[in-house]
Amino acid sequence: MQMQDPIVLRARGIGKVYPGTTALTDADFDVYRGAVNVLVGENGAGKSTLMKILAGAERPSTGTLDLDGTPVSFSSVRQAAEHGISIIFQELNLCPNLSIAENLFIGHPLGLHGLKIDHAEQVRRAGAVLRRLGQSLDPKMLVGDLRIGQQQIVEIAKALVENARILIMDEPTSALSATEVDILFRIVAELKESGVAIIYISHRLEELVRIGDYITVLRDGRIQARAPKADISVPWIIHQMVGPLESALTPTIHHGQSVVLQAEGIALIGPQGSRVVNDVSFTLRAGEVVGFYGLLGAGRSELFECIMGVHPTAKGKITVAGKNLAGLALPDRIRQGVALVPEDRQREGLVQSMSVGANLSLASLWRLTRFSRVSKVLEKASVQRMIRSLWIKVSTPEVEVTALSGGNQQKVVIGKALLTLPKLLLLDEPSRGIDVGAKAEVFRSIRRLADEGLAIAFATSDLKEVLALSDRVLVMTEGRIAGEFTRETMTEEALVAASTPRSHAREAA
Amino acid sequence: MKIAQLRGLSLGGGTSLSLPMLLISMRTFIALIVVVLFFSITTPNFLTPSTLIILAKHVAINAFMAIGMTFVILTGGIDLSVGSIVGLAGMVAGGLIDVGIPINALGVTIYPNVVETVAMTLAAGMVIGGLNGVLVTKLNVAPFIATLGTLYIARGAALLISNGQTFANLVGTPAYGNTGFPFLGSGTIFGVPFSILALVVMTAVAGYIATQTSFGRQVYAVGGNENAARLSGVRIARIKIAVYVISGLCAAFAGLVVSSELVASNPASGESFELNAIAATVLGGTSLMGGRGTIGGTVVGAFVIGVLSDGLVMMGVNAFWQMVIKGVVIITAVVLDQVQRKMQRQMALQAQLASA
Amino acid sequence: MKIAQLRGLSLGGGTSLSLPMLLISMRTFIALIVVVLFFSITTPNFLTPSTLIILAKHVAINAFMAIGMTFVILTGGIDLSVGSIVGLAGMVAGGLIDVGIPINALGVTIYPNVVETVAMTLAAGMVIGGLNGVLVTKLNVAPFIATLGTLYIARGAALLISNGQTFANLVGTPAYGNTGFPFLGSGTIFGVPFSILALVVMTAVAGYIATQTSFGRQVYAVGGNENAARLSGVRIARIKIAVYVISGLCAAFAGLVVSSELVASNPASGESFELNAIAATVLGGTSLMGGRGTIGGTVVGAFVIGVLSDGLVMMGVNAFWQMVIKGVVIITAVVLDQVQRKMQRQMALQAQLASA
Amino acid sequence: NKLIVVITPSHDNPFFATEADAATAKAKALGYDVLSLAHDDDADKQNQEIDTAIARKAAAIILDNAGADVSVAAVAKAKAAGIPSFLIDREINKSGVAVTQIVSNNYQGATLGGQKFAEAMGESGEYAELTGKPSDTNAGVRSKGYHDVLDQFSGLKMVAQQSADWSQTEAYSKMESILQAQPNIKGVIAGNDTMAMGASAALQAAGKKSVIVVGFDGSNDVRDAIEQGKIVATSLQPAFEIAQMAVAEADQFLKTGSTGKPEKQLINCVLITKANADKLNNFTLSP
Ligand SMILES: Nc1ncnc2c1ncn2[C@@H]1O[C@H](COP(=O)(O)OP(=O)(O)OP(=O)(O)O)[C@@H](O)[C@H]1O
Ligand SMILES: Nc1ncnc2c1ncn2[C@@H]1O[C@H](COP(=O)(O)OP(=O)(O)OP(=O)(O)O)[C@@H](O)[C@H]1O
Ligand SMILES: [Mg+2]
Ligand SMILES: [Mg+2]
Repeated sequence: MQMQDPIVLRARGIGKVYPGTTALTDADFDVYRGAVNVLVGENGAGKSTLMKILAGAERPSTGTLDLDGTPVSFSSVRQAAEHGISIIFQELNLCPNLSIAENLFIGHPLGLHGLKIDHAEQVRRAGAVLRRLGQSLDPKMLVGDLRIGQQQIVEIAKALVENARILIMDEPTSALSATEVDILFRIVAELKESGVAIIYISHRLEELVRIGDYITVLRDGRIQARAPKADISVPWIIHQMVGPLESALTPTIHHGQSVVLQAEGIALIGPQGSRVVNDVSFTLRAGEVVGFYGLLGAGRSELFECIMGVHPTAKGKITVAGKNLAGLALPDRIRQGVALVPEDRQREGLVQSMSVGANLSLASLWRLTRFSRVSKVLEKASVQRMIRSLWIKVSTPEVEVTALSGGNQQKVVIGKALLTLPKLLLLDEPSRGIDVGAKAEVFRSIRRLADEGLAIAFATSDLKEVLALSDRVLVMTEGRIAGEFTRETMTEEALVAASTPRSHAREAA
Repeated sequence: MKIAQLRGLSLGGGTSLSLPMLLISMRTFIALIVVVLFFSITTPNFLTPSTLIILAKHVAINAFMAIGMTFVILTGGIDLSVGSIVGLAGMVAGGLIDVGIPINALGVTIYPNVVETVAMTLAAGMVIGGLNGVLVTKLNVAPFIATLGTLYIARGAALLISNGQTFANLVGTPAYGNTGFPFLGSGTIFGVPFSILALVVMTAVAGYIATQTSFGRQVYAVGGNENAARLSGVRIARIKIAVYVISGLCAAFAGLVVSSELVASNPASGESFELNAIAATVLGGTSLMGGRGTIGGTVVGAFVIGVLSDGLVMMGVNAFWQMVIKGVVIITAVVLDQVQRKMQRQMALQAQLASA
Repeated sequence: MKIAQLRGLSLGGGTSLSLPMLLISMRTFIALIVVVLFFSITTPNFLTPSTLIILAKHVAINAFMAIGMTFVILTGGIDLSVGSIVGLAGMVAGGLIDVGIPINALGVTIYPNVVETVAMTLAAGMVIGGLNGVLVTKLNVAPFIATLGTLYIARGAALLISNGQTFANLVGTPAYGNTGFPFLGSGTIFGVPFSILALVVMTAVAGYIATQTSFGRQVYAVGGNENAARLSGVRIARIKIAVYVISGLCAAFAGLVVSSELVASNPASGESFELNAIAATVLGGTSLMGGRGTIGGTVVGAFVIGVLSDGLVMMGVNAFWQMVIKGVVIITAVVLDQVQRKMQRQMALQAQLASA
Repeated sequence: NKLIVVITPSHDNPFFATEADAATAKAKALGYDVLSLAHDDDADKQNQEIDTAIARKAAAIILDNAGADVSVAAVAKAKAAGIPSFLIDREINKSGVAVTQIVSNNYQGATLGGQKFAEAMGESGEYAELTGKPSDTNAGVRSKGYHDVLDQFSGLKMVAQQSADWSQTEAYSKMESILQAQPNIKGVIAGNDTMAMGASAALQAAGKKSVIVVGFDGSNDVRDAIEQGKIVATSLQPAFEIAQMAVAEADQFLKTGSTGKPEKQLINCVLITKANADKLNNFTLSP
């Protein structure tokens, strides 16, 4: 028997231009059989673009693909799938109106030549793969009723049922809890054993060194470095990605400044009737950065939304800078100095058809308007200032916001919130899909804003992040505040213990 | 039996049996029953078998179009051309029967028999539908605009076929072997009018396609999230072209039945039928955003509209008021749908809260 | 001068000056010039000042509605009721002039003067628009359905006002102080017909609102991503109600001009005008998905439709062919737009690739 | 060559198509260029077409108008632009604006149809009426003509009256519904021939072949139905003759400055029954 080529897929000289941006230039990429091929790089480095090309979702402007020694070119995801390549996209791609089972099999339904779908078999197999992912979800549930983290799991399940030879995972863990990540890594290991080539992208560098076999670093659309995992370390990766890094953040601790937010007894009934937010009370002081840690579905997003005024049915008393927000709608709360950076930037953060500048100024038009006319002068000045202070990578503010990379889009959403000149800034997973460099910038901005007297609350599922940045941590579980920790008391173990849900029965007892 | 069938068909929405969905489609059904009861009391002879048969025949024509329309709307599209296709189909069929296909080179005229005529007419409808589909998918024209264009084109074509004239007396000529066309509109099988049977069969087939076939589920997927469907390997263009072809086919069938009933075909027939078809679809619970709706619901919606307009005519209500009432009912039905959905959700929440 | 103005106004898209946007709106403009040239050559007397003035007057009526429609479509909605509002507005104005407001209790009749009549009529249009807006926002009815309902309601109301009769001879009575209504349709200011001036003013005002005001910006935001707009503090309901009110106002204004031109008002007037208004808006580059489009583009689109239909009428093209041609042009214009956009993008990419 | 503009309602109704064809043929025979337009009963569109006639500097306009009141201003505008209008088929509610108004006497035609209907009904029994588009003047005039005759017979009882908008399809389905509410009707009187055809088709389908149907216009389709015994009578409006008369008078007017005829010329309708149906073709009754 002939020796098998360890490289299953070769990409050579791949280039991709989008209007105004060159996403990839002359990139060579090798995918090894039965290994985890890690791709890493800053926001906008071109990782997703390269993956979309491998998976047939985009066509390269230049370059060739070579699968098992034969040249291939894909004009659709379907074609790539027929060659055994499947992909978990960075942005979720599910049909909310269909059940989990139907989503898993929509491209290739089970049954007699499509004339009669075998619903029962689809449900059975979907259940099996969900269990394999450690989820007890009913496969008949509508995907639209799932939380974003659960949807990400469905997305993973969808790729798994295809039994691909090459499986691309573009930031599959951005919305997953630590336990779920562990399960995923176990599955990755199993797939690797069975000879599947895995391409893995993540901004969580610990993850990469934990499971990666070969590391490729992309920088500005070019391949910056390649190495087997054995030869490298996290600092090496960071160095290759962004060059030398400044020293990490050291939070200054603030005490005893004026109270900005006073929340008492906030409660919200979710669409499924459960108490998503359950009698939450806390205060935030000016200059303070408070982390909200918790597992998926702990209710942090909803808590922030209640403060912002998204849910008119929410109960409880909210006071911001001495002013009771009762009865104030969302736009009024913005004027009272509350700002929210939502979790899902595509769905809630950006107006895709508008420019970067128009997106940035959208929430502060009331400040920039003179005699009901938007003042071009004021607007331009504000927008430019924000682009500079957040280091948003964009040639001019007139560029459509969709032309930016994920991380830069996220910065636009943050910038939009900051332009409203908030007293209280609520950041829901602000680092979701942001690279190390950008993350550091965002965190530095957060600290600086806090020093300027803002009260900042941020939700995250990342332990390192919450420990690094918070003056104080509130842990949420099942809609309640399950623990409060100061810099002295916050440790990884304590936070994890507090965030573990207690069973319903014990709670009632 | 019919209720059971409608329930069975209305379970499409992507899930199997789910209580709220069931209640929602039952609610349109309840509205229908209320309207029927109202006319039964106020209008003499309303609740007689013969009236109900006539009613069902009237509903059938709108329902044919609405069923095709449902597929289109499920993908998130819209088909404004169905009314014009009704007119065009009538003219194609009428022309084939009255004038035949003259072969000038040979100096002869071919008269297709009725089955061939029907097939050719349906094919014409499918061609217009295919044109819509290609415009929407390959040339990337918004469905509203693409089908607005074909609305004009098909209507113009219908008028040009006969230069605006009516084809009258479509009974065919025994010598040419093309008799029998009036059967579609006024024939009966075991005492049941053909068009009602056709409605039952079409509802069943369309319901099966929507819920049981992979094509049907992909229609829902395209409407639910087109991008996701594409990236899951659904061939979007193929699905979309197919739904417009189905819609064209259904509209052509409606056109055949209309011409056959009148035993004549007029190029202006079917004007503004598209609005009724869309109204029936939406009353039946199909979302114009795509992805949600059922064939059973659409048929119930068509019945609501049909009962209303026939009942008002039988009551002798003035045409102007009929128009106002129709507008009010369309809106009210949809508003009620929204309000009750909300109430239902809130009641469920209350119950859960009380038990907690 | 007009070109410059249109360019200036077409920069809406939420951004300031961007080259591709400019080219796209210029392209519709170029299409317009081609059509004008074609008719200038083929049709006697086409390119004379008097013909062009008449043309502009015809275009104005559609453009009034299309401008209002643009705001609605920019938010991702649609307004099917504008044609009926045209009819209703005419009947309101006609009734006020011919019949007045009878106060039965006092046995007297109040005859508002023309300015008051115009104001009341515009208010009536805004009320229907407001109803649309409330249905869409507060009661959560899909715009297509809400405005389909008001299409029937407003038309029924127009017919009921006079029981289907026409209000004739709307010149008013000097003794009642309500003369002067014909000015809107046939008056001139410095030799320019009033309706053309009104078009220029309305285009400028609407363009200003769309591009320069915070309201306009919010309209684009709502259409681009309603969720994101809401979280950014945009009051969605308020914006949406406002756009339907604007649309109702514009349609009522169109209705006034139509009645004034005819010096009579017929309850059937304006039937299917909504399709022309939508066609003009889309030809002008506004996306039916919302968030993209310009007022200048819409006016150019209205001119394309107007030049086409007037030109074909002047050439004496058969009415049936006119219909086909209209359909083909609507589709072709949008297809060309798509194709050229694609080509442009590809050319730009090629250039980029070459330079890299 | 001088240009004559012929404007009629939509040619999808054979009546108006005949009118337009007759006028066009006559004008061409007299050496004019012809522009034939249709206004689809839309007053605004008619107004724009008259603008077009003005822009094309027409010598004369032959017009079957879109409404007695809504057309006045448009005709006056043509006159102000120096273009004489010759109205056919329907009149307008103002004299002195058009040069001539050669109209078929709708009222007289309706009384003829009404009389024949009463006679066929044996002067007693229940009947239904299908009226035209409610906003159309002629719908009212014809209905009035019918009722001025029928209401004199105490035995005749109208049990249903519905508008079918001049449409065959609507007449069919409305007829079916009316038959359900009123199964005893003995006759249907319709405001035009297309509606009569639709009603007749519904009656045939319901097996009510003995129900009396009367129409209005005198189309070839109804002629055939009369010969087959499905329809009893219709009132012929001599569209062909009227259109050609108008063109001849226009020619006369353009050459001599006067038509030598009064402005209003009423042309009487002729009742078509089985007796004379064979002589009817394209709205012309051969002697
Ligand atoms: N559809 C598009 N149109 C225009 N430009 C695009 C498009 N998609 C990506 N780009 C550009 O291509 C570059 C690479 O983007 P890509 O999404 O591949 O980055 P990434 O490495 O995945 O970043 P992230 O970590 O933020 O997801 C970016 O500069 C981005 O602006
Ligand atoms: N659209 C929805 N439909 C039904 N239930 C929902 C929905 N969104 C959230 N929930 C419920 O609300 C609860 C809190 O979810 P949420 O997403 O706010 O948690 P979180 O702590 O913000 O987690 P994440 O880390 O994902 O942001 C969960 O129990 C979830 O079931
Ligand atoms: Mg990416
Ligand atoms: Mg969350």
